[in-house]
Amino acid sequence: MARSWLDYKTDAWVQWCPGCGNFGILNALHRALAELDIDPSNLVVVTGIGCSGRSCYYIKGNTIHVLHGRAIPTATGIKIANPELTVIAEGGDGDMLGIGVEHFVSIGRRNLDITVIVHDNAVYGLTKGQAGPTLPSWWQTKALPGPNLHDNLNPLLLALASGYTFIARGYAYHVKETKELIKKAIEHKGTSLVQILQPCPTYNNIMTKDWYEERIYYLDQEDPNWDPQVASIDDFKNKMGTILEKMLEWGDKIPLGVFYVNLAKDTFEQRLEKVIPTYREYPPAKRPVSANGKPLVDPWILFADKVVKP
Amino acid sequence: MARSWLDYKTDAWVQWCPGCGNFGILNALHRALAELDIDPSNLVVVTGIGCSGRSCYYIKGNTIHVLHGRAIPTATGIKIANPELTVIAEGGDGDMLGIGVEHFVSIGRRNLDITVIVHDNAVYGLTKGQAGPTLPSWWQTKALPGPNLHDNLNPLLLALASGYTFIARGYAYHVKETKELIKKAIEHKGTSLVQILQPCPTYNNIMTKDWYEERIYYLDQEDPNWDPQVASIDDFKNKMGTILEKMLEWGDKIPLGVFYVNLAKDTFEQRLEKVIPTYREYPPAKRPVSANGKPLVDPWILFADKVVKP
Amino acid sequence: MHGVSNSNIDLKFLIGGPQGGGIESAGQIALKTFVLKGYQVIGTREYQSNIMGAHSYFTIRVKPERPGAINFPVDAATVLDAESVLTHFTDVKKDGFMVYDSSTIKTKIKTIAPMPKPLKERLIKFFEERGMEPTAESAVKVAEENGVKTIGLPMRDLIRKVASETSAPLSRVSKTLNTIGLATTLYLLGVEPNWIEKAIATHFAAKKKVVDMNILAARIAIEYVDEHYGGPCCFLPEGPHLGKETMLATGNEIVAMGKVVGGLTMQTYYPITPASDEALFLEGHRNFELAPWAEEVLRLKKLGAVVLQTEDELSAIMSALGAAVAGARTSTSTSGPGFALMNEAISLAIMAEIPVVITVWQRGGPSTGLPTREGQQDLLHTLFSGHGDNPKIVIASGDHIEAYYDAIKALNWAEKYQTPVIHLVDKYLASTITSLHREDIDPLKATVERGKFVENPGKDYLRYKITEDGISPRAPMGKVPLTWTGLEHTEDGMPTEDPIVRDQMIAKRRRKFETIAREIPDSEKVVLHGDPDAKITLVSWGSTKPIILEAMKLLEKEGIKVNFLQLRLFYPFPVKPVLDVLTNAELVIDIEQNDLAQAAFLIRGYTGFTIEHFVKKLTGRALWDTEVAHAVKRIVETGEKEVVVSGGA
Amino acid sequence: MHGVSNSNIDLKFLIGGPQGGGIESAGQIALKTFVLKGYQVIGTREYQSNIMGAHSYFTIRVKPERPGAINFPVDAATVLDAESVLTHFTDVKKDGFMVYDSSTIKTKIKTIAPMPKPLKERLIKFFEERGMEPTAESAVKVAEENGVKTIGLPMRDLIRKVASETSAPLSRVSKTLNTIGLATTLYLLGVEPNWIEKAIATHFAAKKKVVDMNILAARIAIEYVDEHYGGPCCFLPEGPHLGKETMLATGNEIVAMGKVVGGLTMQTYYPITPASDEALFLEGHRNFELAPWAEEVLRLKKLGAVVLQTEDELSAIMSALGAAVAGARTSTSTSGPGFALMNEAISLAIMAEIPVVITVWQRGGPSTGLPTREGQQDLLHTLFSGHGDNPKIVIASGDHIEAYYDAIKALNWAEKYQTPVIHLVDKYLASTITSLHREDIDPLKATVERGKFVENPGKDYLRYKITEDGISPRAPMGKVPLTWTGLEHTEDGMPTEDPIVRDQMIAKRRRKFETIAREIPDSEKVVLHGDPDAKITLVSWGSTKPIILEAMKLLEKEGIKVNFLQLRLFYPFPVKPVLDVLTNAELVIDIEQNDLAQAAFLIRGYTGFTIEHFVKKLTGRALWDTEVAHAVKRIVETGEKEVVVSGGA
Ligand SMILES: Cc1ncc(C[n+]2csc(CCOP(=O)(O)OP(=O)(O)O)c2C)c(N)n1
Ligand SMILES: Cc1ncc(C[n+]2csc(CCOP(=O)(O)OP(=O)(O)O)c2C)c(N)n1
Ligand code: SF4
Ligand code: SF4
Ligand SMILES: [Mg+2]
Ligand SMILES: [Mg+2]
Repeated sequence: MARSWLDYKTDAWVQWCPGCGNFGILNALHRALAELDIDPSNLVVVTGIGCSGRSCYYIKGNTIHVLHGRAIPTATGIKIANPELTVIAEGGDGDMLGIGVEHFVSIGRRNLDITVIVHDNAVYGLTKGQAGPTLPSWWQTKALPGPNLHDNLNPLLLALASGYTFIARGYAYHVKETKELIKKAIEHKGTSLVQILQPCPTYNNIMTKDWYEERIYYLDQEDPNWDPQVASIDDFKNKMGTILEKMLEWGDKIPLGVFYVNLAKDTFEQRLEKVIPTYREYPPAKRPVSANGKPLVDPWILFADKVVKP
Repeated sequence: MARSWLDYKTDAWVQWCPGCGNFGILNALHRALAELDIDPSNLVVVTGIGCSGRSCYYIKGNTIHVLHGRAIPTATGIKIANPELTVIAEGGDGDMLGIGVEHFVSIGRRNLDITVIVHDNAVYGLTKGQAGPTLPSWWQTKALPGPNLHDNLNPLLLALASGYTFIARGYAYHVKETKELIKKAIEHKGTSLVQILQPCPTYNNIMTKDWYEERIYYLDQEDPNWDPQVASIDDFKNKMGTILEKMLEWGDKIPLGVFYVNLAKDTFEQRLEKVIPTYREYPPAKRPVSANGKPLVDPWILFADKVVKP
Repeated sequence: MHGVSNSNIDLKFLIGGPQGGGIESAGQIALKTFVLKGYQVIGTREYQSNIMGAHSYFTIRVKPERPGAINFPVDAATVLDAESVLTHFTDVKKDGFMVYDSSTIKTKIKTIAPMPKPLKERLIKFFEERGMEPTAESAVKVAEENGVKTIGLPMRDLIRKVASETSAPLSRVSKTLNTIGLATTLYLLGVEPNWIEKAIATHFAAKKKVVDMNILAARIAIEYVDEHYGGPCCFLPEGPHLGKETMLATGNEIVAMGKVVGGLTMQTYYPITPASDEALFLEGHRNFELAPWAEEVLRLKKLGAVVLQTEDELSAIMSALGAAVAGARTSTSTSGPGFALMNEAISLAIMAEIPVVITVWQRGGPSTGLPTREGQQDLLHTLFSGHGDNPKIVIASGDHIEAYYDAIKALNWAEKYQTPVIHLVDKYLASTITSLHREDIDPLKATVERGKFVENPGKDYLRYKITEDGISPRAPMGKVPLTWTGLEHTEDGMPTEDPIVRDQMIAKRRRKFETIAREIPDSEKVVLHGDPDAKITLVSWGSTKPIILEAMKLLEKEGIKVNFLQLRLFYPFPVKPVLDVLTNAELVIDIEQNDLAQAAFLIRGYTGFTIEHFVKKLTGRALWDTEVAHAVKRIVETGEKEVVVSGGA
Repeated sequence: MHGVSNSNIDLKFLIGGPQGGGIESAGQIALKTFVLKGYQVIGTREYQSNIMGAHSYFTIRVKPERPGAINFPVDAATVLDAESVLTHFTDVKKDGFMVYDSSTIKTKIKTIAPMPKPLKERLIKFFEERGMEPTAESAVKVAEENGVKTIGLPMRDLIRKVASETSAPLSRVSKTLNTIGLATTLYLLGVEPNWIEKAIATHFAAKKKVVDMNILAARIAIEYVDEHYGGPCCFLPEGPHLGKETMLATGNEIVAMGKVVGGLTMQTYYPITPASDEALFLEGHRNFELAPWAEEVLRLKKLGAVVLQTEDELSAIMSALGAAVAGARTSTSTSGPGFALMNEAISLAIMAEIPVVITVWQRGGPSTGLPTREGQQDLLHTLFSGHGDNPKIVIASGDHIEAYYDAIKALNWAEKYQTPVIHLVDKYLASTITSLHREDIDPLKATVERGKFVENPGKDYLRYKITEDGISPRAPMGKVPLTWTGLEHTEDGMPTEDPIVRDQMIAKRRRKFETIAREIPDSEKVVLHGDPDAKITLVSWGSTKPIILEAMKLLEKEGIKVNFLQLRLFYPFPVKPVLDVLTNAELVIDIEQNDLAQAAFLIRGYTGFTIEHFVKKLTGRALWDTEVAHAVKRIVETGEKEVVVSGGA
């Protein structure tokens, strides 16, 4: 009865380079969807432009390939229009944290229940290897004519500052672990981020498989009592220090896992329901718009505030 | 010899509403400039669109009033083109943290030596009072047809996550203190933020003068040993916890002052100098472009890599 | 003052004052007064990009039937501060009157901080040349010399009197300043006090204290006028619509109404003048009760629409597109600068065939330009928006009623044709209030269509199925796996660069626009007003329509017979209907509020027909019927190529 | 194979293979080979939006003088994987030859994952209809049936041989696969091995090991061909330019060179295909030594330019504008989607009068469309970009040399006229390599102008001074206080809404464009190629220029005499020069790579002249001279309105 990960595969040729970390991410996502048994008809995947953005063609579901940087606002419209859909927004580091950082930040103010997956290879893959927003300064990957002059963004801290209520980091070649992170992110009610460290063997000749694998470790393996959940003011006081420290750790050691979960905030859907009582049952995508082709309202009643009665 | 703040005033009518916090900010800025004795000919103020954006007409200097949200990238171009100029980018909370948050974040990756001043009234003043990105959720200011559904951003934390190396918060009606913050921000070498809490008596009937004045306090008054400077890894370990705690404090108490200073990072100008040896002396705005109307280079020499020699 | 028959009534007046000084509220009370009295009205507001303190004014016209335009000079002006006196002292006609505050009359021009410098300089020169002091008092004198009756109200005293008769503090009572001025003016225009009072009561409705205070202020004002100026010569007769329920709505509001009636389920927006009032009005009415006929069919009492404020316009359009692919009936609303940011998304919507309505409230550009002023400069920009070969539907509304039905139609077209529909409106329409009767916006005259929207697609559903009419069935998300994309694609939405499929898909999208061109009736593409056989044809589009219709009446009186080709649909362009009319004319005059004569360019581009004569207004102020009539007359008489008009302070 | 005289030489061949498989490198070696041999060349690359694995190919043409176009069928094809064989087996002419890998020839079509589905389906059907197996081998057979000589190389063995003769691992040696194929082809085309080796040595330059390995591979290949296929019939004579220093540059590179020569001091960009290679090339050459003549004048040895990668295109254009107001000579570079995002800033640049060059590398739209394919669809979008009345200079380059000089000219115009200049180029130009001689891009032929740039403004400087020619002196920031703004303004840059000043400023900006229209000579606006008295006029713009010039020769041979009106400047539009030519023609045919016939629309819009016949190519593949010639011939013969061509895999 339950679905297999193969039920989420399409028959399109997956056009990534051999050894690309995207394969692992795709596989993890397929498996996460299967284990959560999400009906492909109810699944939405929105992707931006980039190598990673091609993912939408490899996932069976309601998919849409939009503009560079605009997966999140598109996903926002979809989720608000039909809150019953499971909505994932996916893109590269350039897509989400470069041109799309406007929306990456702003979605945090909504806590809309969507999952943001960042394929982080620290380069602009599809445009042939320019520096991505997560590439540290002075590093010069293969295709750059000179060293990168920009500092790297910390997506986890940025997500925290923006209001995300679930923040995790995975590693592309660890399919099993990444799958678990994605599952948790999807199950989380609210805006969730999964940053996935993704080797790009073609252009990122610094942050390679080896480079990552010498550095990464899992928070909950290092500390079996690791509990990222912040549910109370006390939790906040007690845990934020460590959580921030872990978020800021980047160098010889790179932590993976769930960094932060906050269940105290209403989702945007819940907020909408408070101001629009009929929202849950009749959200914008599932609402009648006419009665047999005739309008639903009489403006002379609805807009009585504009009518001057003699 | 030193200039007076009046030397930075223009004779334009200042068109803000009576009691608007912007008057205080303008005054603080005028005074900061005077005390730093910055030559108006060398001063650049770039503003976005909004009530606050009008500031550029009230400051004597090289000023430019650009597009909504785009003060920072304009300032970026100006500063890179001529690093000798003192460059300030100014705008409202909507301008800088709503439509402009893309650039607000991205400038942090450069640590370019400009000062970002956010007039934070938590509403969209000039468009008649819609919710700004710093207005807390469920609050309903005067002009809103319903409660605000979006959470408020924390500009300080966002700046930290983005890589700013100087982060401060002031209060509009405290001209003297705010002046000091602006002075420090301008003097700081690197990207600096001064968020200024700015009552908008016309549209923000919640975060009023009284509201703020019941809550605000200065970090260095509460703790005379307050030292926001993070210069070493030890500083980082010892101070970040408190700094973050203070950045996150927002409610019954609202801290003001300098939260964070990091002197360890190169400015973008310094980075450019490393890859373009002639940059300091001949930056883009001050460089010859021709020799008596003739080009400076011979493509057959400069682009020898493209020439096939027999 | 005017005859007893109501059929000749044509009253024009203005109320000027600082932004934030209750000008708009006074204007609305005035409109309500005349509506209650049985007249039709329009009122429009000129204001600067400023929240408080800069001069703004509200101009009103009252006629038995709906007036189409304002013009100057006016019959009466209520100008209670020195800047208003100085801005409008030449705007009142001979024998008209001007109500001013006698206590501020000594104000010197140079001390009026908010007054624009160029105006100051012109005024100082004006008075200097006449050997007069540069003060408001001189302006009053000049008005008097021009035959204007000036009514000085000692505002300080009158306010104090209101205060003494209520227990309210002076600061609150001061807010009745405009009521005092307005009541005086209305009274002198021949309106009986009881109507004024009724309008005040209607306007402030629930706020009893405010109502009482304002009524008291009105009474004190009227008393004063009676005593010092003898009151009006005679009273205004009742208008023909006495007792009729009347809607008073701005263009912003009427479009919002159209959208709700048209079945909009989600609107996104980022604030911008002059667009955001539309979205805010929508948001204020997001929950609604179904009309009886609908409740009966659907067995539902209440529904709601989502209005989403986004972080910017990129997000506004993208979240609208997202909602649309999910199955919502969606629109967004903006002005030029915001639309400029939507260009890339427009291109996506065309390639991916996503329905969305984009209401573009034009204002004066380029750039931030004159952000709160009229402009019709975004025709070419919107029509050619988005990179790539990018056809999209573009329609322009001429007045409130058209705007209302167009809002509904745009939603229908967007869904039927799965394409962005750009609905062009402008600042003049946005901030002009007009009176409407039930038959003008009858909900049952509207139909709501969704085209090939398939709620239950089969397993073999193909998002981009190649069809004869170029339209593929559209399924919402949440039914079967499907793919939308901005890349060139095969029928199932998978990307392809295959040259043969590329050509097929281009042809499919081209056929869609042929279908659109065929299905939309000519009558919705262009309208020819007036005598088809007139030798002179005026061409225009957008909110100039009622203004030109009024101008035609003026021209007719001068013996100049013209007809008027109103362009409604700009794409697909109605080549034949336009050519039929233009080639029939001996003289064609294009009337636009932009410098490039954008519509004339399009006409030539699409039909080859060259228009040689132009009337333009570029100042951002409302166009007057009289200006149009004069300019047309001048062209007819002199053969001039271009007449630029620029009336209005 | 071909005669001994070099004047008839016209070689065409292609190299196909997976992306990332060294196709481009092989193409460049081939170009270098022929250039060394004294010929002129072009080479162009077709590739998919993919980094590795999808099929791409490089087409080359070699002639004594610079070839203007590629076309098919080719004389030879190097197709070493099964997908390439199957994609190109009908692309080789009778008596030509096809070099393939005999070890992979059994591959079944359906197992070739990267092959586009629609192509797979067509091929399977093709072979089925012929009763053949759907394999690469069948394709080879069909080629043979068509008279193509097929050369099967046992690649596995040859590679192993290379490996055994070096100590390199097989994985590295495998990279010589293309060299093997290429050397074989070049050799069979009559190139002596020493030239091939010299080209390899030149290409890999410093990398000695790579050079050696590739030369060895070439030798082994040639040995094999000699042994099994008997080598070429005769050797290619030396070309007329033997020994001449020759530049081989893409369009991306040539524009970057033009910018550096033209005095660019700052370029901003956000990566996008096919634009970013321009910026990356610039960045690679950001530090430079001054030419002797300049060093002498300025007494400076070195300078640099800043190339800034921004967070998005909004920032790219805004930081370019920032740099410009600071006084830098500035440009940015993008493609359609990126340009779409710049619309609002364009409007600002026009209102605030900020100089900037925007190089727009067009590609196939709408939306992401065909992101790595040719398109000329952004003419209307760029011309009408930005809200408001928004005139700006728009120029399109026809070839590498024009692109180089236009890049310089655009910088001059931007600064002289303080306006955005849009420089239209496209993907075909971007990725086409051509050979250039010193006289083609002589730095001393270029002048660098800045117009009214005042380095030392006085205290009474007015940024927006009203002048007769509409151009106000421009001072950099850092000299005197001054104000730039996107709001309507007085001369000193202060915002105003004054109606009279508004009209004055509109008139000032309008005069500026009158000045531009007057100052730019007609010769830089349009070019009429061919006999002015020809009865048939072809109209086109952009990179079709050299293609059409080649097509004209083909047509001439068929007895059809045409001339060709190349549009260069689209705004201000050269009404008279265009009308003069078009009204003189009996038949006008518009040739464009977009569906809306955008230039034809503009011609009609600006001149009223209606073009009735169209040749279009929309597949995103390079346009061929032969296609153009056929299409024109067909229109001439049949009177057809529109011919859509679509050659190229
Ligand atoms: C508006 C716009 N600008 C630029 C591009 C070109 N572009 C395509 S993919 C890409 C970057 C891809 O980098 P990233 O998002 O990190 O994804 P990756 O390819 O690394 O997975 C860019 C800049 C575009 N498609 N649209
Ligand atoms: C692209 C664009 N979108 C919208 C606007 C309209 N607009 C003008 S000011 C403003 C918001 C102002 O709010 P804020 O930045 O907080 O400044 P404040 O007025 O509160 O100082 C907006 C949305 C615009 N000018 N340009
Ligand atoms: S370029 Fe990098 S990210 Fe893109 S497919 Fe290849 S390996 Fe993956
Ligand atoms: S609206 Fe608010 S922010 Fe704007 S000027 Fe008035 S008080 Fe100040
Ligand atoms: Mg990336
Ligand atoms: Mg604000």
